[in-house]
Amino acid sequence: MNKQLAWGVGLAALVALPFVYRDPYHLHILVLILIWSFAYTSWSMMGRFGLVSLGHGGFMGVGAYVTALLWNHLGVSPWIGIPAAMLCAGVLALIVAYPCFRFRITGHYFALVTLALSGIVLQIIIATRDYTGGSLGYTPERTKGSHIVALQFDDKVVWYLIALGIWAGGLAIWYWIDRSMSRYAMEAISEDEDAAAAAGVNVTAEKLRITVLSAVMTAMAGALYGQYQMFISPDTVSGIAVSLQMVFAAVVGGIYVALGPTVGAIITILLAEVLRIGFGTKAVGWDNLVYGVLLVLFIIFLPKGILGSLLAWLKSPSKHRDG
Amino acid sequence: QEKKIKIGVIYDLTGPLAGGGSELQYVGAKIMIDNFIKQGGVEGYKIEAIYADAQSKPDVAINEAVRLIEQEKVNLVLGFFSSAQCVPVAARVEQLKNFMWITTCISTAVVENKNLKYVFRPQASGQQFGLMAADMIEKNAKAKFGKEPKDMRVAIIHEDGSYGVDVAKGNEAGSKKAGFNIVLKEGYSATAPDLSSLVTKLKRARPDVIFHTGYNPDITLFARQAREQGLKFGALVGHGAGYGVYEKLKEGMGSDVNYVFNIDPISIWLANQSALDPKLPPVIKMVGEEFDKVKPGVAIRSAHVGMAASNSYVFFTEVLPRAIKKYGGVDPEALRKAALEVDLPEGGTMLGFGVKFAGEGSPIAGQNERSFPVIIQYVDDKSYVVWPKSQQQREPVLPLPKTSGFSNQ
Amino acid sequence: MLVVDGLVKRFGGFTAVNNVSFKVDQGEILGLIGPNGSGKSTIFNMLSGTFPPSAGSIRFAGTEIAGLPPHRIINSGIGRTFQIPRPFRRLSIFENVALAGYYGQGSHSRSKADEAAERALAMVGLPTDRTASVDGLGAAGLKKLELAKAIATGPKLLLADESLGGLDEAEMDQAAEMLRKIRTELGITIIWVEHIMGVLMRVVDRVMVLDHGEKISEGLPSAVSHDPRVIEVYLGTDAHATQATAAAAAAAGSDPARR
Amino acid sequence: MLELRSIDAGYGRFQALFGIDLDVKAGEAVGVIGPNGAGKTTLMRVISGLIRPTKGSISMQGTDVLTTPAHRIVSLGIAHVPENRRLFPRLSVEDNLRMGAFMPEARARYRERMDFVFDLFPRMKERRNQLAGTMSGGEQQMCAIGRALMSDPKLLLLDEPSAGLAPVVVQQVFELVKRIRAGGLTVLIVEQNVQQVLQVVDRAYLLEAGSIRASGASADLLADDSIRQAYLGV
Amino acid sequence: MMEIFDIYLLEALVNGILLGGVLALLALGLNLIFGVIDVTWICYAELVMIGMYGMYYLFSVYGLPYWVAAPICILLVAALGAALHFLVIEPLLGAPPINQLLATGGVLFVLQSFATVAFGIDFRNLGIRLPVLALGEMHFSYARLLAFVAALIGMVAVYLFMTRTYTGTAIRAIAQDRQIMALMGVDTKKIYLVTSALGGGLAGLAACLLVLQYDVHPFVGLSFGPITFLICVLGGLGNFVGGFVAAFLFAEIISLGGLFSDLEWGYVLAFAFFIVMMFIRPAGLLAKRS
Ligand SMILES: Nc1ncnc2c1ncn2[C@@H]1O[C@H](COP(=O)(O)OP(=O)(O)OP(=O)(O)O)[C@@H](O)[C@H]1O
Ligand SMILES: Nc1ncnc2c1ncn2[C@@H]1O[C@H](COP(=O)(O)OP(=O)(O)OP(=O)(O)O)[C@@H](O)[C@H]1O
Ligand SMILES: [Mg+2]
Ligand SMILES: [Mg+2]
Repeated sequence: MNKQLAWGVGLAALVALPFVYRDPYHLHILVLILIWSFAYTSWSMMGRFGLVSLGHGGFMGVGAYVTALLWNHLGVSPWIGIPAAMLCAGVLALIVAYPCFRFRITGHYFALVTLALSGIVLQIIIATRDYTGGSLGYTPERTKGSHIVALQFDDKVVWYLIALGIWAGGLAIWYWIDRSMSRYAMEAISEDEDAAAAAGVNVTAEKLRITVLSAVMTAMAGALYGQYQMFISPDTVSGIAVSLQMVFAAVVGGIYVALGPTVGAIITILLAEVLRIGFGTKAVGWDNLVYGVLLVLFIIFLPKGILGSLLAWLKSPSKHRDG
Repeated sequence: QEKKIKIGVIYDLTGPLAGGGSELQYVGAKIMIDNFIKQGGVEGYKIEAIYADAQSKPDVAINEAVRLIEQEKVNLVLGFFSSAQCVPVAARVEQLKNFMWITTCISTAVVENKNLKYVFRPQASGQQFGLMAADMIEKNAKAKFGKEPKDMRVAIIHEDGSYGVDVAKGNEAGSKKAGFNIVLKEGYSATAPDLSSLVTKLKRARPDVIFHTGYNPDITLFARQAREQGLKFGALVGHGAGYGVYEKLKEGMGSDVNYVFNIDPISIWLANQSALDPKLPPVIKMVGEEFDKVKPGVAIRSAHVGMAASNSYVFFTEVLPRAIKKYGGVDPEALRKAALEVDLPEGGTMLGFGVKFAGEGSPIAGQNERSFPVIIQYVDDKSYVVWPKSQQQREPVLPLPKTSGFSNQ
Repeated sequence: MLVVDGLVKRFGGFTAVNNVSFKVDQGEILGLIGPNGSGKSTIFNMLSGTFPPSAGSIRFAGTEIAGLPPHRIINSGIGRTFQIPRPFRRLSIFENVALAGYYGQGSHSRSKADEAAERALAMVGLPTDRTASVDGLGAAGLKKLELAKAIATGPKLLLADESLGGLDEAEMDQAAEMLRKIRTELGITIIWVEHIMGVLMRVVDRVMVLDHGEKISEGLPSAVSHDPRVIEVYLGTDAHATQATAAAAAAAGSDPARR
Repeated sequence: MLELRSIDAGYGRFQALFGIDLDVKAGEAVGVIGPNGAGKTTLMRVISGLIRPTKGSISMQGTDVLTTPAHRIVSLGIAHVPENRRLFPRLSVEDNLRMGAFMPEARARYRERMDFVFDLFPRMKERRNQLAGTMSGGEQQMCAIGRALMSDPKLLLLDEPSAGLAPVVVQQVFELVKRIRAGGLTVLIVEQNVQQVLQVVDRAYLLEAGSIRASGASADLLADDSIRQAYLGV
Repeated sequence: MMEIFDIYLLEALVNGILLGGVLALLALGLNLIFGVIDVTWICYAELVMIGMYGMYYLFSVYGLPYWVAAPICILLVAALGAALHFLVIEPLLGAPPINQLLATGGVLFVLQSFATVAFGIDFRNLGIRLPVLALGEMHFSYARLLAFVAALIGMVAVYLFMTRTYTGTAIRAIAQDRQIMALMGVDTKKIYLVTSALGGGLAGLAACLLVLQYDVHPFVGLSFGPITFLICVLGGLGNFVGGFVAAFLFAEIISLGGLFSDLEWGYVLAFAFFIVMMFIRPAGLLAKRS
């Protein structure tokens, strides 16, 4: 009961925030954090079960580009375009993941097949530049002012609220899975596929479900990112670098706890901003150096992620012996 | 209260683009800004510059631009090397109604059909680069190659980023206009580990002229593999970026660099000083001296430095004073009106060209209509302007003489 | 209820199971014995769908199941345990079994799964609280957990692979008792692989013996334990054979449940 | 040969062994029996250095085992056949055996030891190129024992060697233990199969809940009623 | 259509083989680390990058002859490999594999920015221009022939080392059951040290040869990193011969794909080929089918 109350109060506070505090740059960072948190949460949906995908950059790219292409070329509203993009990402996930699971491609192999997938999506976006703008990036065509059909708003507060809603939706899905039998099945599969199958679990189907869900959510994150930034480019929403960025942030935050990916997004985005601004152009390159070193240290010393390790530490009876 | 103008300056100081020329641009802009700070500002306004590193990533560029505008409350953002950054940042600046002064990003797409109101680019566009290259070859075909333009075999190769694609479009348009026989047109990734099949295709296509647009590691990789595979041709025309950094080019290509062409806004140190506004040569000298302090011992001072310096200079001498005096301040609206009124004739800038921006309603609003690049040729560790005729310092050497390893003579 | 005909499994060039046919009747306990590497676990793996047979047919309750994916086979009423226990360590004991209850029966109902889990756990004598961790279980506990998982899938036929390995004598007796209870109380048919003859022979109705992937003998325990071939390749000549015979004889005489 | 004095050991905060004293004399075969979870495996691990005791001392032929780095303990002549075999599943049988002869001392006699093991387990010779992980349980057990014998040990630690083996093989294993003893090797063996192990060993310790409850000659233990009842199921 | 089957096709074929040599050389060390001891070094290509800088400094700045600089450079990267292991991998040996992947991913970042900070953003190059082998219309680069030969010798040497020596066998065993290695008398720390140094040394070797063909800059690793991983997997993890063959297949696809269509589609093709092969032969090109 108390926990629910805490959640309610927290969420209300978050909703109220932009009406009290409206520094635009900080709101901008917050919106980015929320959208990326949602993307990282989506990744963790499967990552937490040992399905390490390096292909989510591809799904994100599909989400962003399909939405924008439909809008610019066919005038299809993002309200239809986003579901369509999610569908595309889901189908793509299905096409790649089904044989993977069918042929028992797991672990490193799975990670690298998906890596190749994000490589392909990236290359295709670049190579079909006549439609996608190639590496120059792509801008959804603007309508004047706030336009609900175009899902374009100049007011950051609107975006903040949208991103907040989506983010909360992501968490809700997480909790829903967490309490469903699917979680047991996925935990079992991640430990021992044969044994899970012997318990009656349809291993391929369960893995596919979670993969498609994760891909579809990621595509949605990509589409939102594109609508918010009003600009997408292969570098920012697609490819291997983006995939790695997702895995990084999610793991640094902690993939086994619901808020872990969110913490990961907060830490990585803030850290990058603070370091970049802190070092500025006085010590060029040092911000990335420090950022990298910090990430490595986080992962070595907090293997369960920042939030995961923190929670474990709070729970452990003798608080001074953290493993 | 003290009068002050705050300028946000954004270039790539790290990441792949930094070495591709962005850092040199940064040096050039900084020299000029420091110069005006030293002079105590402009028209009673102190100048404060806040520098930011876009790290060769568009999202970082966007974030930094937003931060500088919204957090640091700068009056304008200046700089930008990559068109992939210019496009989204320009859109943001428009949305936030701030002011943006682009010193570099040359892609036509930055301004074309964007109806930009607050974004200005004194720089020539990528397509102009491409057109210029075709123009020189067309005019020299008969005399130097002994062929009609329609018999000229040209190949267009380019890195597949925004920059290469844009210039290649210009190459193609120019070639079509001149009636060349385009035997190959192909893009490749600047990070490709191998270009040998491209070279093989070129060998098969036997072009007289190769139009090439690339950054740096790919240019040297191409040149190295071309030499190793015995590619022969009559001329190699590069288009800025990597081709503008002679030091690196020479390091990678060795003696093969001789007679290579490069298209860029003219290097301010090569400009025909007698044709320039008389107040400019001392500024050019100052920039050169400052540059030598930053990077001592460079054989040919990079054109990148002068480009950023000159384009910044235009802002400080033409836009800013007018905005303050005539429109009463440094708000974006004042800057915008001032920029639209700039009217410099040819010879009015250190880069030789004049400045007049296309205004609202034009399909290229914000673009300097009087800018043009020039073609230089590297000959024995020196560079000479060889095209257009008006700026020519010597006749282009065409086709490659037999002494060159690439010569098809 | 189970009819296996001409079952073959090859790994590369090696034939692990070679043309094996047998039947299992409703309600019986069939002992499956044979030297190490004779193909017992391989047969289990094919029956439970872990991998498809190279040739042959498996008919269960009238339908052909050879080559079906494992979850379909489990849902159709075959449950199995693994020779080396394979618990899901990130789930609690209860969750391990509830998982099997949920997916194994194909009903996908939460309450039914919980019910099945409680019943199965009570049956094998493991704690039924929801949070007890697998890590606290010793070898015997893990074997019980394997059984509980298999039972929770609501099988009509249970494949039990070496349920006694690593148990001490007292625990073995308990386990044997448990198998008997599973048969009588739940009416589950069982195929049991085991190397401990003293216990196995006491419980099973019928024994089938494999060697080098081929069936070499089949029949009542008392008969099989006298088969010279079986003694030679499997039982050895001394104490075991006698022990097995004794156990078989004792069981035949004392157990009223046997027909 | 081997002396354990008041050994305490455990996993993290969990203590599994309490003040164990144990002796094995050269040429002896000694058994350790006890219920599941009594700490038998832990005891073996402590001796071979896989886990370090929190208290106590161990010496092997006068050398302090506890100050010897784990990977040098084999060189003292202690070979451990771990519970559940623990083969290298993706190495061939032959490579597994090679790993058993990794120490420089053993490498010199590699061929000879290999022949010895192949004589003992002809099945291993037949399957020398098969990946260990694909073999049946019994085959794997043979391979594990073979691997330990490759190092030409003085003291062999066997943790439940008969688990999962066919009766013939179980007999063979116990035969083998007898033969190994006859060849002068000292054996410390943990078994659930109390009946049989007591027939091979000279003495045995009864371990319960981490402490030694009883010890004595096999014959005496076999005769002890309470033990018969608890562990022999009779 | 026939005109495509000309001398240039042959040249592209041979160039594919030579590029294959380069990729095979890169994949060699990674296969040892990633394929055999099952440790992920996402930053492998960045080790090569550091090695290339090492060569640049030793050769161009300190003026050592190439043949002196090369061994020093190999030792240097070997030491770096060992350091990477002890600082980053060792503490994570017990953690989930993804943590290793990420920690070394972090190192990738660190090495790139370190190079930016320490060596600057300029492109560097040794300025050595090896002669060219000309066979009529076809020309081949000695630098690539050299890399090809080195890859071949390296592959055979590593293969023999892995299968014929005790240390090699221990290296193959260590990923499968680390805990009981001590029972075999194996000092696991030492084995990891040897392997990491060897993997690093092979990266160093690759660096010495690559620096003859490529400019070095902090991001040069990006050109090779992902492709090298794909090759290791395509060949079958830990399968050196398979890795070798895979490198050539990949290179031919890039080379011929580039000849028949656009260069940029060559990569799409190569990636797609990888995915399809994963489904057809999940355990690697040369794996025995079950
Ligand atoms: N790795 C471990 N971590 C934590 N506890 C452990 C570990 N291994 C064993 N234990 C615990 O230590 C105790 C003794 O275990 P041990 O394996 O030594 O018993 P055992 O006598 O060999 O039992 P068994 O007959 O089942 O093999 C048990 O309670 C067990 O749960
Ligand atoms: N995946 C595989 N690849 C190759 N051979 C295999 C594979 N699985 C099993 N085998 C071989 O098939 C034979 C039968 O193995 P199986 O596990 O069925 O024996 P088992 O009768 O269960 O023996 P145990 O009583 O020792 O458990 C063995 O020789 C084994 O090595
Ligand atoms: Mg078996
Ligand atoms: Mg034990």
